[in-house]
Amino acid sequence: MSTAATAVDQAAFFEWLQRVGDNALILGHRVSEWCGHAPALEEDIAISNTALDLIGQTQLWLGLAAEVEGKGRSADNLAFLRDAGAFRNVLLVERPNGDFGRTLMRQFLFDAYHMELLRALQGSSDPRVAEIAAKAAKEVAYHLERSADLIVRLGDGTAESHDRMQQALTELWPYTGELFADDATDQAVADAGIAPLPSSLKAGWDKVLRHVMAEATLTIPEASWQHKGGKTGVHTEHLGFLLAEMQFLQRAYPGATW
Amino acid sequence: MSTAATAVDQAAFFEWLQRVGDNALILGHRVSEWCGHAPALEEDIAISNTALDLIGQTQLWLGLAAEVEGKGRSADNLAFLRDAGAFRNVLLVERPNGDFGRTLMRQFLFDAYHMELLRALQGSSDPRVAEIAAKAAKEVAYHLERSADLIVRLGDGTAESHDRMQQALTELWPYTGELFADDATDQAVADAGIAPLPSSLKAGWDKVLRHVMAEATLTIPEASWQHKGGKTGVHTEHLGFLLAEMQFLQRAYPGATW
Amino acid sequence: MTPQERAFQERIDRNEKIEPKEWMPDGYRKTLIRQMGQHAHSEIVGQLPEGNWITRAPTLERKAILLAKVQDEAGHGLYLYSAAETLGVSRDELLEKLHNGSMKYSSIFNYPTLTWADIGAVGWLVDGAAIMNQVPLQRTSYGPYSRAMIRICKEESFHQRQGYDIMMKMAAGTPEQKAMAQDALNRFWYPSLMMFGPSDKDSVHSTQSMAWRIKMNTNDELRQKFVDQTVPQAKYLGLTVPDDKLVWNEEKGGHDFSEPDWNEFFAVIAGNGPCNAERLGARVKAWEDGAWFRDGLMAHAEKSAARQGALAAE
Amino acid sequence: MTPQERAFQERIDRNEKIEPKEWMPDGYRKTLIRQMGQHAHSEIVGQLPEGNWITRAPTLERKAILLAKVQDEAGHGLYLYSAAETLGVSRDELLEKLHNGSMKYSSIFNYPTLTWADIGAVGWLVDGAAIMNQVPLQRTSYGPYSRAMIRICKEESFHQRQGYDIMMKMAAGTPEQKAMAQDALNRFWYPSLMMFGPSDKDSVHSTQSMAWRIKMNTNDELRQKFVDQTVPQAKYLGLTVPDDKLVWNEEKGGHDFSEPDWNEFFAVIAGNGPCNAERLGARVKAWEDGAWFRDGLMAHAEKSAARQGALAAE
Repeated sequence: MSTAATAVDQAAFFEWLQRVGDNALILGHRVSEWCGHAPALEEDIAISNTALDLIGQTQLWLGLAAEVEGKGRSADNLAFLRDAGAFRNVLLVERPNGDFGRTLMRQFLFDAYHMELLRALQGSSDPRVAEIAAKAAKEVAYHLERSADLIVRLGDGTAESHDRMQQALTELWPYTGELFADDATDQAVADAGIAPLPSSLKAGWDKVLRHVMAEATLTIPEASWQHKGGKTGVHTEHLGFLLAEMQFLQRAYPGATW
Repeated sequence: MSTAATAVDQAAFFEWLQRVGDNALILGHRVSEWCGHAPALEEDIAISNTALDLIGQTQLWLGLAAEVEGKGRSADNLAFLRDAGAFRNVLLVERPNGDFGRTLMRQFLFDAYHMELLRALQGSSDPRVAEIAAKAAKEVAYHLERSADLIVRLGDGTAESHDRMQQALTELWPYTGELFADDATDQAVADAGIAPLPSSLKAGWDKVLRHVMAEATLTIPEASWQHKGGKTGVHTEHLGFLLAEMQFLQRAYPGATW
Repeated sequence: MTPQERAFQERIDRNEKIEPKEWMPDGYRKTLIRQMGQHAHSEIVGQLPEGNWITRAPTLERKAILLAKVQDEAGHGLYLYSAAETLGVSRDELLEKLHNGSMKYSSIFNYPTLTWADIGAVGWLVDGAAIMNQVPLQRTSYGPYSRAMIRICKEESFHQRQGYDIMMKMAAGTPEQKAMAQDALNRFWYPSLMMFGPSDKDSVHSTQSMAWRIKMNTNDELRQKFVDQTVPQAKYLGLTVPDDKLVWNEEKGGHDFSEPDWNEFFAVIAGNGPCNAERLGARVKAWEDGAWFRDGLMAHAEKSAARQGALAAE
Repeated sequence: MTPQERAFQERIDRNEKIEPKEWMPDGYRKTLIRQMGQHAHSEIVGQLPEGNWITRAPTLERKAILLAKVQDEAGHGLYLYSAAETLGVSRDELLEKLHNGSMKYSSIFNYPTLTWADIGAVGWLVDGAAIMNQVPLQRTSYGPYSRAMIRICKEESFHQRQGYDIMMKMAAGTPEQKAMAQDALNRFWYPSLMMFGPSDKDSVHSTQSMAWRIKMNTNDELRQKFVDQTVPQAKYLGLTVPDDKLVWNEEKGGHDFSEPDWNEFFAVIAGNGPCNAERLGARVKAWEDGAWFRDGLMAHAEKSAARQGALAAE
């Protein structure tokens, strides 16, 4: 392998690690907004736990991203000092929370994808990736179990809870396609055996989705048009506001230690 | 007048100018959040106009504040690079918008105070203050006319609009006391003939208030306990979020020209 | 054509203005209502992408300029709804149609504003394209529409200069600012070209509208004019128009350029754009949240009128 | 005292634990329900001031630590509501009383968290004062309460160390950070002293509660202990306790210090604190917004049970 080829791979690898890390960071942030405001104490604890796991995973993924980049940045630098256009998360995870049902639906749609991804990543050619994935997979298995269970119970609950969950699914549906869209970066890391192609995770996700939605008596939308852009830094208008809040202290007090 | 005494006066004057300027800035910002979302097109235009006037007044007051401070800072530096604890606005103006009625009630309570203040400031011993006040007074006379008119129409409208306006008045009431509380800074600028003591504006405000609320069929609360802190930099938890959003670009791209 | 229709067309051909109470063909009235209504809706939906940055404007002056601009757009909406009302349709009826999706607004507003440079690009490109459409409409045949366009055009050209001014500051700023400016141009270039609509070859309505002087130029003419005006402005900024095929064609005295992706255009019109759901959702929410307010004012007006009546009867 | 009451008191005096199904005086039960309920409410209302900074925590690690801490508080609420339920009052009944204002929570949570240093101060001072109150309660007479306190104390001391760690970083940081740390101490010092309540001399309930071992120390004892523990910690941070009268009294082996403003204390309890309306409002909103969610889960559970029943009946 020539040096130039390696350099390209490292750039793609860095790009890909930001995608994985930013998904965890932004979803963790969104979920953390509920802390203290959930509809029941048990839910408050559970959702904070999800946020906590995701922030922990962020530290690992963005830590590795910074290491791969090799420019002396840290996970915190990446989290707190990049502007929106440099973020690589999918649009799904930056959607505003909405009601608790919307939050759970977003969580389920992501968890089911996340589980497929982490399962595959445990066989990564990069042992650092495999190791993080193994740790994260244990956590995410629990996230998925919990979000799937709640989707079923709320979908097959009252008429109101059913309608809210159906509306959540319908509204979030056009943000799921981006999870499974391949591009050159995905191809590069797939070729290197680091990660699966996103498209290869779709069948497994579909299966979980169909099973859960059937039990939840919810209808999977047929709309085929899908949003995209997050993976290449073209986000929704929501991300800028999220970052303004999240990054305030690091921006206002540059160089301080906390 | 000794040099030391002048120095003290300038510090108090700077402090006082920030109070006046920050009230305009923060209320202008809050009101600007409505732009594009008001309940009728005419209201959208009118409320944007209020925001615009207040931001214009901010430029003048904070510009003079920066000049008086004499440390080479600009109005923009003061607006975009101070953290919450350095802001000197009263708590009333940083209250979240709530519904449009709440926003109008906050506006009326402030406008009525603002008008009294600006009327007095036109006789300031400092000609720069008198000049800004003369310009601002024309704008604020219109703000007050408009907010008072809407308070009356909504108070004496439907049962729902009446209840919403009454609730707005009840909830905002404990934030009005701070407008008329004197402290050493107020005393210093009053002694220098720069500005009236806040307490001296209360009678005029009361009169306008009683007249408008009577016409609006709204009941002025009897609760006597009042919040305070904004004038000395002890704010509510809301201001930090407002500033994180407002200051993002200046914080994220220090030194850039826009 | 009936004699009445012929007389109407002849008035138009003589550049006479048609006024509200005068006879006009149903099609003329309907086409105008649709066009003016969509234009009015575009003004108020158009407040949203720029309004998105009002609370984050980087200086007090920029904040004031942006506020004034978005406020102007609301004002343009007001002129246009009023002008449309002269044709016998109320503002509330038009808004109802916006809210239920049966009337459209300009698709450009379904694109997000992601950086401060986008505020510059919207002013420069989007207002630039809008003006290109609107300037000829100052001479349109329907009097109230023509007069509204005259007022609007005055303000819009001011807006465009402000947008370009932001772009100048960004393009001459730090490397990050310049990158934002380029990125904004990249994202807004083709959507701006789409603002003129598909080639008129594909449109049946255009011929009739042009005969009625409701439409003054073909879409392609205006698009060409826009490209020819904008390319040197981009060059002056030191920015690159995102089109490999862009080249000066000496022979035709204009630029050759790539067509925008018309599939995307039709998709966005059909509801599948980045911000369709949010833009319409924001308008509907503002309207629904404001119902109690409008009802309150109405109730007060009725009470006042009743009191006046009682007084007069005494 | 009846013989039954005397026997009960003797058990307590022998340090026996009282368990849920055992006989207890009505007053004992009522006092415990009030105290444990208030304590539980304080945990969940106490999530709010710290939760206020979760989305603005300055590093990923600080964010994780703060999340874990606020989550622990929800957990403490859960332990305490469960412990209270053993006395025959449901969590929903207790929450209803919180929401309608007939039960209180610790007034300290009516103060705002205005800077990141406040998160440090809350951990250091507020959790510090809480622990001072709670450690003796591990030995309280009611079994479930005692066991809940043992679990809680373990976690709380960890929280206090984390709070102090934030203060250390801030106090040793930039001048702005140090100023924030000092400002946080200034604002939280007296409210923390108030957490022990007014002097027991003024309280009629205290004597009985102490006899029942529901209250283990006087308020003044605990306050003194807190001051004596905290003053050297402040010194170590290089921060100044905002009390001119604070001085070591060799004779009593403790600090002399100024009383907090008890008028403020009673005002805040009566609803007139900086954040009372918002704290309670946030809890009520969370509860009301979540009604459909709880109803949905309930309906599902009933359906499932019905299906199980139908299956069993086949």
